[in-house]
Amino acid sequence: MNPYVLATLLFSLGLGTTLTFASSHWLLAWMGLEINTLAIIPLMAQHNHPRAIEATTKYFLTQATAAAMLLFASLTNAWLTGQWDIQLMSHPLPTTLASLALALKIGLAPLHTWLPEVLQGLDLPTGLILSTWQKLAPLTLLLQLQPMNSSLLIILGLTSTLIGGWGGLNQTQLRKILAYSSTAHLGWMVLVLQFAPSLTFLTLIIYLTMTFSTFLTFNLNNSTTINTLATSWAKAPVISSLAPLMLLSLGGLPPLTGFMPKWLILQELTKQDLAPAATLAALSALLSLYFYLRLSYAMALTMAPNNLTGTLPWRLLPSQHSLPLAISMTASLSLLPLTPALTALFTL
Amino acid sequence: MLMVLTPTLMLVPTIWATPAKWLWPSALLHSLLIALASFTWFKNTAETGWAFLTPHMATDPLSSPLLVLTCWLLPLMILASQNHLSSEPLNRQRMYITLLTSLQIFLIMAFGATEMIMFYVMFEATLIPTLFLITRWGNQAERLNAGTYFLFYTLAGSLPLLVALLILQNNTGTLSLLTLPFSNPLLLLTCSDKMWWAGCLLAFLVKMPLYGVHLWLPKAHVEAPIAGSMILAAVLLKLGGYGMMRMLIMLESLTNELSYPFIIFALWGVIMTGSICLRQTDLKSLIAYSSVSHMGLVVGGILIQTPWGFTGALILMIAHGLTSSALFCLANTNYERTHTRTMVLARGLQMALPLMTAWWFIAALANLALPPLPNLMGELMIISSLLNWSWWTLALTGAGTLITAAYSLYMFIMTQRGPLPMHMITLDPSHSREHLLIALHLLPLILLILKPELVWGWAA
Amino acid sequence: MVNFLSFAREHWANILVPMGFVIGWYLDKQQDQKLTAFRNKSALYSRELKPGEELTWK
Amino acid sequence: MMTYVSCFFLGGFILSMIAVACNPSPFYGSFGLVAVAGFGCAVVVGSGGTFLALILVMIYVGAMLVVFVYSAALAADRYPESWGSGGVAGQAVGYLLGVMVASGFFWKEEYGVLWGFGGSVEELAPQRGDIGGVSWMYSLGGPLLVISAGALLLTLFVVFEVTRLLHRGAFR
Repeated sequence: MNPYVLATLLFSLGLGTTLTFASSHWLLAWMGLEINTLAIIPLMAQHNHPRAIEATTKYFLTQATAAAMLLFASLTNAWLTGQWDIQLMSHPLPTTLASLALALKIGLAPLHTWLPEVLQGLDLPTGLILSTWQKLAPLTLLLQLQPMNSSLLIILGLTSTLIGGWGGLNQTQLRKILAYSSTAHLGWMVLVLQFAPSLTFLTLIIYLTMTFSTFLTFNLNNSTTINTLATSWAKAPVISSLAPLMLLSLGGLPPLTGFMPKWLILQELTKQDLAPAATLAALSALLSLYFYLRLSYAMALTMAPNNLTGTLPWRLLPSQHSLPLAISMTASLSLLPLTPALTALFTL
Repeated sequence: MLMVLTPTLMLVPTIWATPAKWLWPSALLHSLLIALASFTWFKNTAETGWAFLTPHMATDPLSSPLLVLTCWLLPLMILASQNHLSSEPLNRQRMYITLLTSLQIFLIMAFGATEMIMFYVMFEATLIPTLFLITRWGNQAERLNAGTYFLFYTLAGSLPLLVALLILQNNTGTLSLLTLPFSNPLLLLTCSDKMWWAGCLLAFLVKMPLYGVHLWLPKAHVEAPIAGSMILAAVLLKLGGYGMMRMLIMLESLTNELSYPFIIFALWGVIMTGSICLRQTDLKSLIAYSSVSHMGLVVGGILIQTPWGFTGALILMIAHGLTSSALFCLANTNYERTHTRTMVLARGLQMALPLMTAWWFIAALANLALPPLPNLMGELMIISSLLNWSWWTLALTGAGTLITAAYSLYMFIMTQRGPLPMHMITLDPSHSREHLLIALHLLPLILLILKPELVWGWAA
Repeated sequence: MVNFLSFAREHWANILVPMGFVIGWYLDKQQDQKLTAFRNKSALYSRELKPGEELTWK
Repeated sequence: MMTYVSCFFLGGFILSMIAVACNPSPFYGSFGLVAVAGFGCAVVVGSGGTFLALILVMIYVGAMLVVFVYSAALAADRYPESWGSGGVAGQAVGYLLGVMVASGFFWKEEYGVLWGFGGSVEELAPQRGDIGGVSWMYSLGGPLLVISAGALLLTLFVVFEVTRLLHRGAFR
């Protein structure tokens, strides 16, 4: 791809999201989302692989549907209440519609089916953008929809955590697993959205950090299936010995960073007298943990019999910069003791 | 508290900075020094029971024996793993000792925590090094299965515990162990309170393990390397008993009725797992099931909530920790020579390793609770307090004791007595390292006869 | 002298654990003092001080 | 009278939408789109937005239809399926049922507001809603206009970039 075009696209990608961040008007927010969607499409299709084209098409269709639904919801809202302001959505019908549209945009559980398919068609860096940066704009809109139907969000959140765990169980493709893990994490975020939006924000940041390091690790090893993970010890021994910890952190095992959002969310839910929902969500984390555990088995805890060529990559220098990975890996392993500082930092 | 914790933390850089030649000796030496330093915890003169206070950690008569046991186990694990790891590359050896050390760090913080959430976090944190020990350094392919069982049994129990703890915090406003006993008693009447009760105890019952949720334990024990088996039997199971004793203070009004099924399960488990031991062919599995059986007794002693029950449970936990760890070490010395865990294949070892037989004999006697040993004291206190609770328990506990004696002797006779089979007459002689290892297990046990109030817990 | 240097280079790591012990002991002691400083103000544990006594612990 | 006319337009709007949605061949689909656009503009006129309707018709006829016809001609089937053929008719019936169920669901008093039209419209008033909106956007929403123009430019880029390597790769 031409670097100028690439720069333009990346710039617009950022511009769309910031436009959505900055707007208080539904039309502008919608426009930001659309710019965002448009800008990533050539990036997704850049390799001209049939799978990538298919993924791009699917992504475009779902995002267009979601955006149209969002526009419809905001129009209905404007008609019913005469308001275009995002934070003044008072009628239940447009609010529900808008939250469902945003759920489709970020891939929450009953509306998540596009996400694994799309992510599977992309290369890992684009997948990283898709599962981190592209979630930001819709989630900020979701955060601003204050007075919402509480049972809708809880149902969305619980189904997301359950299906995110269940769907990943029998996958062998890393990108699909990561897609399901994204659904599960988003479910946790949505579960607590109406009670403590700052916790949603904190969860989002931590999820971004952990996903970032996971994608970078897989990218470093050039692996997209569980099988190829088995030779990662020869490519990057230290990283692959840290990777199980990182995966378990993604699964939310204490004392790693991933436990912090789960802990705080469970605390908030019990404060709201939602102990059954909290227990269900906590137990559904076990489902996710199972496939993370399987990944870490393949990556570091077993040693596949290797021939001589398997150990060759050991002698090659990796082409990727290791500093971002090092920082995000450290953050995704050891932030739990900093919980008070982080909760104070991310109070909205 | 930090007096032991900081040197344990510093042990990690020591392990990585020591020259290869000195790795094992210096790790052993320093961990032994740490264990010696930890003995100061026994001197507890505080009026409230809590001593060695720091903002987040403290010891009391209940936790100090378990803490010292934890510190004592690290040098023993290092001593036991030396031969097993000698064929591994150097970095992996260092990694292995680091894992063991991190386990000790987490365990000290778990037993020392004065806050339930911190206890919970550290309770869970011990899972990760143990999981890596089992699945990375185990020998057979089944170790992955065992690791999965281990992780998921424990987590399925302990995630409800987290929710239950958070509910408790919302009700009382604090989870500090120092103040919880003085908070207002909770009014527990509804059905959801009963669920809460179960949630509070389930994690610990799984960890103990209670009969019925014990299936992870034999798998984990059989597949783990020697250090994993040792720490699992000696300390990790005791996390469950310790947590139960801490939680039961808050559960007062409900425990009286709700604990019946669990006590019955526990005592029934004593008989059942003992009977399983009687027809066991796998040496490590036999020792693992014997752990389940002893822990059943401990669960019974804790759940009836008498001072004698608690004291007996703590004594039995400590004594069983040392005994079963010694038995696993002995089994490992056999395994390293014969490369089999099957008892029929490795029998008659008295002819080949006569001094080892002496150690086997003492360990087996300790396992069946021979009179002066603390094992007996613990069992006796539990059995008599159970008897006081209900006469009928005598049928179960008495039969359990009998079966324990039977399978301990079965294990001893099977492995040691009889003719030496022809396929293993060329065994290595036993090393003085191994003798030291077993002696360091059994000496504390014997010395505890003289001063059992160290492990009496609150009764002291 | 050279002997000593090589000895130090090989075995310097052994100083870490004793150093940790000393640091931990010192921190413990400081913590004790911090905690006992208020002890005589507690309703539960305060008592009459003997003349010349500063802390009511130890 | 006006109510009957606008009801006819609304019904035609929904029916022609179904005609598009039941997935006939592209020829017929684009015909359905034309019908949708026509009926939609008629609805807008009925509710008083003559200027908006005019703009819509111009855009549809002038730009979109050309593209539709062009792409429909590119993707011409050998055996086109009209609304009479099996699968398409089945889908149409399904959508019709869906419409009926949905309208039954919304056929309640409190949604009555949604069905009617917003008040009487003075034909030659100086301050009309749709024209006023346009001028308002030009005067106040200047930045908005710039962003829209930027988004259109971006769309152009994206279309170029996506279709650039048409002759190789996976687009064939």
